[in-house]
Amino acid sequence: MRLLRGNQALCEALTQEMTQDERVFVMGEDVAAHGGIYRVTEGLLTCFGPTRVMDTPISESGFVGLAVGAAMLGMRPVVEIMSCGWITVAMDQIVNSAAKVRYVNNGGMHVPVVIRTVISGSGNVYTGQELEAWFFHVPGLKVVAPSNPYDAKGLLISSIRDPDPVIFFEHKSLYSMRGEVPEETYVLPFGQAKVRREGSDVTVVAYSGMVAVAEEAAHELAGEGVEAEVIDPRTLVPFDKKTIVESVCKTGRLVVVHESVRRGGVGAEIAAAVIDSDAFGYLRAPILRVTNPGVPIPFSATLRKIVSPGKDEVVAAVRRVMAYA
Amino acid sequence: MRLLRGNQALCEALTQEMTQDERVFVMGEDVAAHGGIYRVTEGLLTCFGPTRVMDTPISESGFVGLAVGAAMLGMRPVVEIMSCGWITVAMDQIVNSAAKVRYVNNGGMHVPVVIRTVISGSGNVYTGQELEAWFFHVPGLKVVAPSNPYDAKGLLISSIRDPDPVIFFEHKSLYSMRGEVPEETYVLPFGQAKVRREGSDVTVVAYSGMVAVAEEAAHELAGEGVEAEVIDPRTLVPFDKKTIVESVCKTGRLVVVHESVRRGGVGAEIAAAVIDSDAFGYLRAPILRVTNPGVPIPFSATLRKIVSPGKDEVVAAVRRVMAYA
Amino acid sequence: MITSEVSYLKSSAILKPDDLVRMYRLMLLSRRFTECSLEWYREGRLPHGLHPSIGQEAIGVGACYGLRPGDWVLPSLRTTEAFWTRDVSILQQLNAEMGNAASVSRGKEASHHAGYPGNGILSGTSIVGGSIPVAVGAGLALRMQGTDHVVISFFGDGASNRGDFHEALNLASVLKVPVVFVCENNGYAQTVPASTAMALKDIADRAAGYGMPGLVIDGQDVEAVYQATQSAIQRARTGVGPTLLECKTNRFRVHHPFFEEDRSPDEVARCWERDPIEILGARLKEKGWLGQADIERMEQQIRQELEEAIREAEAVPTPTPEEVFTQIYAESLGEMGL
Amino acid sequence: MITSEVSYLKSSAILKPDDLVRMYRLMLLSRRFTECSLEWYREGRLPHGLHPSIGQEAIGVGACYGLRPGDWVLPSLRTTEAFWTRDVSILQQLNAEMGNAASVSRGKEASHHAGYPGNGILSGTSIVGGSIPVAVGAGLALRMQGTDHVVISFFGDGASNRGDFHEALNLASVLKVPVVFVCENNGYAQTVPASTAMALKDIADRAAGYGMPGLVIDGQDVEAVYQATQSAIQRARTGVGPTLLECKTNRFRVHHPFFEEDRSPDEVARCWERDPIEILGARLKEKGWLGQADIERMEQQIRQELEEAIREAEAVPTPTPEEVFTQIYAESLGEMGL
Ligand SMILES: Cc1ncc(C[n+]2csc(CCOP(=O)(O)OP(=O)(O)O)c2C)c(N)n1
Ligand SMILES: Cc1ncc(C[n+]2csc(CCOP(=O)(O)OP(=O)(O)O)c2C)c(N)n1
Ligand SMILES: [Mg+2]
Ligand SMILES: [Mg+2]
Repeated sequence: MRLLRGNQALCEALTQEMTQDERVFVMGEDVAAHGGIYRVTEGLLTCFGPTRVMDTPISESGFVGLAVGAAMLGMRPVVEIMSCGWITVAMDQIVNSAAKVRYVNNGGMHVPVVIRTVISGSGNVYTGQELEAWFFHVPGLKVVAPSNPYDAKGLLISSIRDPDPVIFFEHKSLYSMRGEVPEETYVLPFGQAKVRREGSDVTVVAYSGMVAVAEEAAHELAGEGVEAEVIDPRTLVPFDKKTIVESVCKTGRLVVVHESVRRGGVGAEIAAAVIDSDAFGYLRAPILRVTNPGVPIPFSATLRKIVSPGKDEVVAAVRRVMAYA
Repeated sequence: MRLLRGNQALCEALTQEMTQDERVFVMGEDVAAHGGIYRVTEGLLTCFGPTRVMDTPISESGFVGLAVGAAMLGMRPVVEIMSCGWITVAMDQIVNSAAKVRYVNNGGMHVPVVIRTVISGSGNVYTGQELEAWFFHVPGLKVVAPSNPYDAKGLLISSIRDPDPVIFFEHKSLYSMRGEVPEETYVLPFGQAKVRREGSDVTVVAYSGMVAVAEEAAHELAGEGVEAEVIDPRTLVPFDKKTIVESVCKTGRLVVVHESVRRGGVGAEIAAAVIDSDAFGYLRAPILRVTNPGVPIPFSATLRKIVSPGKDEVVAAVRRVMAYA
Repeated sequence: MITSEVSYLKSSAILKPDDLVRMYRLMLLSRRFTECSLEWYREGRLPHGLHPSIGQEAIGVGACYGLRPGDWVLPSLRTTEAFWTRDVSILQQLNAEMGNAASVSRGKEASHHAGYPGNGILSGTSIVGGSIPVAVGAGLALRMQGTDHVVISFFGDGASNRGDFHEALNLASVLKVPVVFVCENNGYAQTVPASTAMALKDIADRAAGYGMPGLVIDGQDVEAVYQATQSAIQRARTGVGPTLLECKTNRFRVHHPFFEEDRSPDEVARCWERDPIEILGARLKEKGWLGQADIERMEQQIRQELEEAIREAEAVPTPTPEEVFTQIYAESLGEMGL
Repeated sequence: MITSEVSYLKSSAILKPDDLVRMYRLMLLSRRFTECSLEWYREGRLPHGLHPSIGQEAIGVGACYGLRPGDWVLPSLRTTEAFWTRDVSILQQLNAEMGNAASVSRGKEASHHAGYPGNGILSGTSIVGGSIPVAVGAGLALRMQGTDHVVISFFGDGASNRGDFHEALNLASVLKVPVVFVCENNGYAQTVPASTAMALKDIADRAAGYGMPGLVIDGQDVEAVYQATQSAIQRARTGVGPTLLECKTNRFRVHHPFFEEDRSPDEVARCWERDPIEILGARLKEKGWLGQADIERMEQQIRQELEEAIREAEAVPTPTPEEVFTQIYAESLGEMGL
């Protein structure tokens, strides 16, 4: 099958949805004339013209608010916030406008908006922030975090078609990652984890940029005779708890990997949810988390390497749970 | 000893700190002439004048930013955000300005600011939001959540004196709660949990408005012969993990109570941290959480009662863990 | 274009006597509804109370009166009049104030931020100023959908100090969105006077910073509000762009019954010197279009409607407990919500 | 007060020939530093590259030149000149660009947002516009501390569309904070032209919305920038209040070396027609205050300083790994950080 980079897969998703549904439009900084600083909206301006592909001022709160209003009247906006590091300025519109409309109108109005944003664990203390845990905590929002080009395309199309607001996290490494991507339009259902690798010794849950890291670790562990089952939940809300619980019932061990900060991260919820599930009785070791230990992403590359979890940290965590009892 | 309501205790803390340290000043909406809509800043304008007690426009992002800048140059601002429901508009200044200054200056500058905000679990979908989990997730911020007038005064004084930015959560029920409060100035150290009630059967961790609920539940449970140890961490960052882990080692059972949303809440981290601690081997039952199940706070009081956790839910959860194995 | 005095654009929109009488009735209805609501709140018959619009009735009525079906409004927390003028009934709003099972949100949201899609009313949020960009987005949608419909965004003087005001007006202007911004400048944000919150006299002067016309209107004169809004609507409908209308008014009551009044009795009394209902009433009487007897009949009718409505609303049950869990998402997440 | 043409307040601040030569040197230094940094970045000797201020040098130099010790500045991502004018050394900024162990942040932050408390430079954030309120807060502190010091807040045209700009300028004006707002209007925010982002010609016109004077300055003329800033500083120092100065300029290079240039070669060439260094140079030559030989000597000196500095910076080790964990909080939280 055809190989595409992640940014091409996302661009294809946008192009196809904009072609088949004229309610879909795109808004953000540098997305029109420039085609997006990561080239995700390349060519859209030429295809769909300036009324459907709009460059905005630096007004993230404002244009997210605009998207919400447009969505309430039946449009399907896709907005881009260039870095999750400054999604902070749009929190109110996301949490108080987008997330609450359906509820306060008891379904009489709703907000089918997609907010695409970029995470990376690189850059600096600002741009290196990965804040998916905030959105995960807010009823009314769906949270999507693809790990590869195939999922990226299918999940973006599903997100656009979804009737609820979706925060769509794109890891920078996704843009240059190559993968097989069908040409035709396809959707991936929310709440269906993908078992990336089967294994019977330990369950490793990872999402977004950490899936590749977990797979690498699993590969290395296989050489030591440890078979890790690597699961990518793909969407954090809704969350496919069932697949993970079943896996832990089988393996008795769980390691959760995310690049964002440990304290109050999504990994804590995954651990807590597994503890309060059928898997409790099967757990043979503590649940370990491999994450940013709670450090802002420093500018120096030397320092940065210490902060972001890599293959070695995952391998070490798995060895620890394997050594248990 | 003298009884004060929580808002009086907080007001006394502010008055005493403003008296002994002229760098301390207060800023927010309705805090000066009106004395604060919950009367926490009552009388300050008269005592300290308009340069140290300032009413602001509705510009939460702006005045939090001002507070950060003033703190960088040696002032000790205390700002009020009238409801946690719209702290959303100030996230950027809190997370990207306040929380990062120390790190990016390698300690050469820092931000001794206190941001007081109100949580309640009542009101409506907006004002009912309790978002402590967001701040808990951000390195560089300290998070304080007193449960009674005595702690409120001591912790507010400690917060003002602390060299780092503190998000100080005041539960609405605290304002009218009466408790013994010494007249003199005193500080309470951060990171020291308070064992509100000793017990050997189950550990119940609760903070802010839920401590009183947990104590009520413990009282009822005692009648059934179940002795609950109720622990109030008092500060969420830093977090007194040790006291809780030791308690769980003793009881073998843990129930965590918070009024905020379950998914991605602070309770998840507490559960996950205990799992990955010495207590793992002692756990005799799953860790249960009693929380808002993931519902925006509805306007109707009838509906609202279903959402906020109460004594009965805590009792039920304890019974469940007691019944285990 | 900046006007620093009270003035308004001339418009060809003509209000017939009938229209004026109808506007009078809408204002009176709003006044009595608010008074009754406050009373019923004091008596414990309503759970929350509302943000009284008493004294500001001319703004919502004047601005919404000439709207067409298909146009939309997004009221402020105090634009009670937008609801009546767009044909929401007393019963609907009382149900909403109670949060009962017949309320439009089925108890999930209060009356002042209720949305009525059927009446072209968008729901706002409790976050002051946060709804301004949402209103602009609605206008953008209407234009993208090829209609000539417009949106009116209502907000207070205090809201104009929020960053969202700035971003929304700038976006609306640069994108030429069909929206009219109506600022209800009552001189206060809760207890803080506008003079403490900003160093300028006319919020209309902010419009120049977005390349947008800004006009100061006498917010106590419903005809002035109507005429100015009609011109601005015309400008929006024809694709020229948005307008900022600052309606100078006064809040005759305290911000919300939860609050104590900080203003001096004198200051409050001065507000009452320009009651928008009195002003229009006097004009109508002078022209002979409305007599004292007509007004009394109107009063009686309204009183009766209100009493019927509260009785009817009180008979409605509260929503059923299960409903609290619905409409968080399109579908129930069940275990997938964790 | 609004000026819609290029103009500036008259001021008594007199620049002597020496001052002008020093300003020329600061601009030249900034130009060469930036060119070298870009070159070294291409060669892999610097890890990140910077946001080139080439063409905008007159603004930071002119605005900061007359500041006193005890005054503060908060640069934009592009105000490289603020650092030199406030006596930060080339070596310090190269260390910062490298994030090495001698950098002011010890590798935790890059050069363009570095704070140098000793030089009166506050650290900014990557969030465009987010530093404007912080600068106002610094000014507030200076006034509360009883000093007559002032703060200059630098930001771009794009930043003026952020809500924080609005809230900060309003707060500064109503609280009469001693701050000068210097908008570096280079007509672009990354690739988006200001004409796409706002529907007005002069950002200075936004000042009226805060009851603050707003002036348009020729940002290519360092003397004009100096004079206007001096007047505004005077106004701030004496407690009258803040001023918004819009400096019209051009970004001669692409936003950042990560980016591709979207502008036509023609458009970029037109920028170079008004090079601030050439403009001042011509004036100085005409007056006989600076000869071609002086300039060449200056160039050589600067080149030498740069080469020494890069060599020295390259010899500095990277920070030690443990340092990544320090200064997140005043004390290490250890296990209490969870
Ligand atoms: C962002 C935000 N800050 C504060 C509040 C609390 N609050 C509710 S109404 C109000 C005053 C609003 O003033 P204005 O916009 O002038 O409208 P008015 O009440 O005068 O009609 C305030 C401060 C809020 N709801 N949202
Ligand atoms: C809130 C925010 N949105 C977007 C960005 C990405 N960004 C970095 S620089 C920049 C352009 C800034 O334009 P301007 O303020 O005019 O300054 P200039 O770069 O032209 O000097 C943008 C959009 C950001 N850093 N912060
Ligand atoms: Mg007002
Ligand atoms: Mg610019």
